[in-house]
Amino acid sequence: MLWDLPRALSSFASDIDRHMALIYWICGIWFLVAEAVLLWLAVRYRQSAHAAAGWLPGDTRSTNAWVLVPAALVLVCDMVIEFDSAVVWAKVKETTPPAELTVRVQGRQFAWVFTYPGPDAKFDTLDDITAAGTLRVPVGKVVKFELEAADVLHAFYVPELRLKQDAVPGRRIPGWFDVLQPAELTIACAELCGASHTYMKGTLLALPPAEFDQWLAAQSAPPPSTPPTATR
Amino acid sequence: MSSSAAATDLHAPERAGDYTSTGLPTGRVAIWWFLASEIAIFGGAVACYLLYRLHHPEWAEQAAHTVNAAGAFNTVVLLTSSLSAVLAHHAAEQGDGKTAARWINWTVLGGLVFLGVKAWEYAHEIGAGLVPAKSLFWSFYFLLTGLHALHVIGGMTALYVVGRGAARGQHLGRVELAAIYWHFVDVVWIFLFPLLYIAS
Amino acid sequence: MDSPTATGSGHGAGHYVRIWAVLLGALVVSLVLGAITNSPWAIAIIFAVATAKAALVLAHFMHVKLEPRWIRLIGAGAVAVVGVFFIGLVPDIVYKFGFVPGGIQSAQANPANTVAKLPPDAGRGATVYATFCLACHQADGRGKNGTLAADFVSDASRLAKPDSELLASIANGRQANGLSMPPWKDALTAQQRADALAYIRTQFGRKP
Amino acid sequence: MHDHAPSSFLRRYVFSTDHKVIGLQYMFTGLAMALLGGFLAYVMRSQLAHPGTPVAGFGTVSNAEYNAIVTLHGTIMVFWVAMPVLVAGFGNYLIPLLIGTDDMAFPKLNLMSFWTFFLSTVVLILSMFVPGGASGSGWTTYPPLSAKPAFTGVGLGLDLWIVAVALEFVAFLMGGVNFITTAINRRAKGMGLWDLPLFVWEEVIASIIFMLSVGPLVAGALMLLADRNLNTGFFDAAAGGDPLLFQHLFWFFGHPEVYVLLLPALGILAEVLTVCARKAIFGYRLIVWSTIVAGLLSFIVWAHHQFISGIDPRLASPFSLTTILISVPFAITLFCYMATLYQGSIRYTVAMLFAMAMLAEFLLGGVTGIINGSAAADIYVHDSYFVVAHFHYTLFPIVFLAPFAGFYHWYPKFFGRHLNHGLGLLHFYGTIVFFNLCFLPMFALGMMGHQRRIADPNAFGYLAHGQHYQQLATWGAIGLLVLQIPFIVNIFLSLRKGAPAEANPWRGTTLDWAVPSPPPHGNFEAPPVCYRGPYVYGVPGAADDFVPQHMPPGPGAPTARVPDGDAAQLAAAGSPVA
Repeated sequence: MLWDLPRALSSFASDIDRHMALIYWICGIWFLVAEAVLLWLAVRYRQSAHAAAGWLPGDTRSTNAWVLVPAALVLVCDMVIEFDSAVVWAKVKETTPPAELTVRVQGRQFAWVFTYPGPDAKFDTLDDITAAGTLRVPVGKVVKFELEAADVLHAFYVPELRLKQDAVPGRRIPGWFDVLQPAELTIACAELCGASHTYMKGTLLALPPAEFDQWLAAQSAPPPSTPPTATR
Repeated sequence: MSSSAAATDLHAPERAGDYTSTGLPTGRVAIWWFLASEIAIFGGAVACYLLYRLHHPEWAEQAAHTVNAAGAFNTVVLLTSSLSAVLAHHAAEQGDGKTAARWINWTVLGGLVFLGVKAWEYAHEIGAGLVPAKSLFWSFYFLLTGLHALHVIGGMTALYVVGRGAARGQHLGRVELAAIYWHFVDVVWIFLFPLLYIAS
Repeated sequence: MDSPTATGSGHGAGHYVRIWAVLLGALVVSLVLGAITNSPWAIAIIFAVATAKAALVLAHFMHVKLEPRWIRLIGAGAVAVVGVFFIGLVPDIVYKFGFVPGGIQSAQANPANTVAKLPPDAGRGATVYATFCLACHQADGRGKNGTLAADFVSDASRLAKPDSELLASIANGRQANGLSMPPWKDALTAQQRADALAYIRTQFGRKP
Repeated sequence: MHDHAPSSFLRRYVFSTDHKVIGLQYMFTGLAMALLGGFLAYVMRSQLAHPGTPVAGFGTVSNAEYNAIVTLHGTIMVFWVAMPVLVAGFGNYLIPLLIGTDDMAFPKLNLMSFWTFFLSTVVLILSMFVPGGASGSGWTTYPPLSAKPAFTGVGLGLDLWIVAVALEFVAFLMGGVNFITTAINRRAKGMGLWDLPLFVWEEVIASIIFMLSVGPLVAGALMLLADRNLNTGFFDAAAGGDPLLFQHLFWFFGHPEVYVLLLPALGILAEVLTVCARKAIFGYRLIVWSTIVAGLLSFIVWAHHQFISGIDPRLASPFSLTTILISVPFAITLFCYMATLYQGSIRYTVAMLFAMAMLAEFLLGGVTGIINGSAAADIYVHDSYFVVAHFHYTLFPIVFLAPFAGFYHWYPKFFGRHLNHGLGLLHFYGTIVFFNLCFLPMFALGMMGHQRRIADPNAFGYLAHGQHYQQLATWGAIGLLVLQIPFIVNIFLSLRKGAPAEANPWRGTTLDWAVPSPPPHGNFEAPPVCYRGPYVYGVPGAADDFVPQHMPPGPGAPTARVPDGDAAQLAAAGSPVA
């Protein structure tokens, strides 16, 4: 189970993994205890070992306690899990740390298109740089993204970063991630978006900051003859 | 899905197994549950309309194109037919099937007038190009009033069937059930009228 | 065992006519109010009047007052469920987190990209094809032999069409025999579309 | 007695208003659709194990066909197998028997509800054979994908799918009214609300939850049909609509719906566990109240399906809280069921084996629900195979293990014949082994990051090392399907060759065992009178180890009404409980 998890490459990935481990152990123990009790009851009170059954309808304060006490314990464990979940959720989804780079990610039927604000750091201006299919980001830096969908629902999903967020037409959903070491990761779509949903892939290239700045500069200084066009 | 299939009758239980554990005739218990599911359907549609309306204040000027006079007249028609429905139920409750049937016919006539005015309104609006696809307000307008009109037709068939039975003095208990359903259809219109017509 | 019927409340016919008159009066009030003012206060009052009318019909015409309490609970329960639904959706449908009022500008919509300035180039077309077209038409151009997208290789008629027709179906999308090609005019510049077609022509042959 | 029994074959078996015939019609329609749903699962799993290779019995699976198979498998299993078998099949057959009446409150409405359901089945199957293929937008059919034919390439197929589901809702609204009014108003004399068998409580609460939660989605279905055909913009962001509205509408119904399926399964369990363990249910009122509380809570948990689908992030924590809270009432119910086995004398009939297995498997399903319910963990597991594994570990025990337990338990009552015990054991052990083989690997796939509903896992490098899990799961699925054959053979073989069964083969106390097997048209000779609670087993001082509900009180037949005093003192006193 937990050992199947892919590498944790973003700063919040370890938080999510730790939270899942907390649930895994709490629920795992409850599961084993309950199964053991069930098995013991099934074997201990089978007909050949215990001919006459007893009259124990419960519904009295003392007998109800057998059930209400474990239920109270379940409630306590629920609260522990819920508190930890709220903390991690707030960190990942409700707050965005200061980011040097903002990228606009647009999902459309069966491809990802990324737009950098370009030198003027503002979107929807003529100097925007559009990269399709491959998103280049500087390693170790917080990247803020604005997620859009052009036609149907898509989901921006990178397993190693524990990053997943649906893109909804009509909305620009903010979010953030960071990549802790240079890597080439696959961007997948995690929301059914049509016949070729399974082939809707992109690539996330985490480059050392210097290399990234060099690439970005190369994009925004257009060679004299060709207008700014999409390049890989 | 009218309640005309209600098995029990106020006066002569038909079958031996026909008693009620709660003292209420089963038909009336059923009609309230049926209305609960209808409240969920109409409530869901009206809730969606209200949610969108709160997000789109500019719908007010589109709502201005609804014919308030026709809506108001229809409200009067439905209120009056509610009166005739309760009078029918009043008569049936005293065992007078004939009068009940007559009041029911008035109620059904009220329904027909309502549908007539509605048809004229739809023709007028579609003529002026205000079709469901024109804008989201009109999509909701046709969804809500269309769904309500279907229920008016359903209510009228139930009333007609029950009315014929009442004329022969049978199943007088069902008059009350059909009347309750008709009042529900009227109450839905009482809310639809301000929502779609006045609020502009 | 015959229960006191809910209507055995001794109401005379006159009682119902009086209720009916009150209902008409309430209607007139809300009509007048609606006509003279548009302020939110007026709207609130109109809905209060509508609720009062509904309550009157419920109490006097439907005789809900005479029903046992648990019957009233059924209707109230349904209204409560709709209320929970409404309140639960207000944050998302009324305040819409991340809503873009002007609508989403597609990535390539700025005006500089509507005319292909350069001659189509299969080299640039290869990257466009790999990013946008490969997901359906696949690397071998067979579109998983026609089940996912047009099969350029084995279906000769596809590429036999003139460039203008192919460019038009790339731009505006096309639906045929259960397959649907999305429109690309908002997502790809005219230059990219021309390059992609050049790549397809060279890769899968059939110059017209 | 009941009016004249119908004579002609048509009136007796096809258009019968007898609740028993209608119950069996629902069950066998559900069984047939389960075979169709199982075949679709086999095709899906074969495509996943070896993507692209032709599937025996189907041929090469194209992507659009794969999406259609995913959609239909989900839709059929939830709406055309779980609902008919659990809610309508067992409900129609058993409620009138358990409360001691001759038929449902509205037999003609009951007949209309089945034939509306049958029409919806025909429309659904028709939607698979129209040009453009069947719906390919998932059983949740989220717009905008489902709102424009161009997005999925499916035109009429999706419209027919929506009409079929809407018709099915209408059928179960009619059925729901029948169940609730019958349980409220036609109980045997002397049967108070606290004497109702738990199965009736669970079915009635399930019907109430269904009736109140389906309304908004019926409106949603109309809006979606309008979006598709009248190009209105209810869910089209460009026209001012909002795609999230449909998700809310769907899941506001969707989550209560899974409790509408769970409650009848818990009801079947309550009847089977008590009879086979020869013990009164532990904490009858505790179970009833926790079911009611869970029913209320089920209306405020729905957005846990949408934590990362674009809703306001501040909504996630409240819904995560209510979602985790709802595990408490069901924990109480499961603990009560386990406490019922304490001090029991368990007879391991095949029905009891399936009931115990349902408890054991459902525990894992419930426990993994916590990971999905916690917003933070859901960021990673949402729309992954972990979710698929979770809901199969909850839905398979609900939709198959519990009804199998019910079917083996009441088959003697339905047909007057016993099912073959040997074939039953083969079916039981085979189903349990292959069920776990099929779905346990999916937890690992989910943790690995395998996303749902993709036709070709080979397209993703990071999934390559998990492909053996997919193949393992496929062998599990094939084994699971093959091991249903003994069950089907057993059903039809035992109709003729099964050992004849008397009225009360398992020596149960509830009223359904007080009528001959199979029960005649009017069920009871004379309306029965109920003198005690439903589960009177092992009462000290009783003549036998069980006292049927309808047996008049006497020296060997205490009423065993437990006043609020402590049961231990009463038992210790040894005196028959007056």
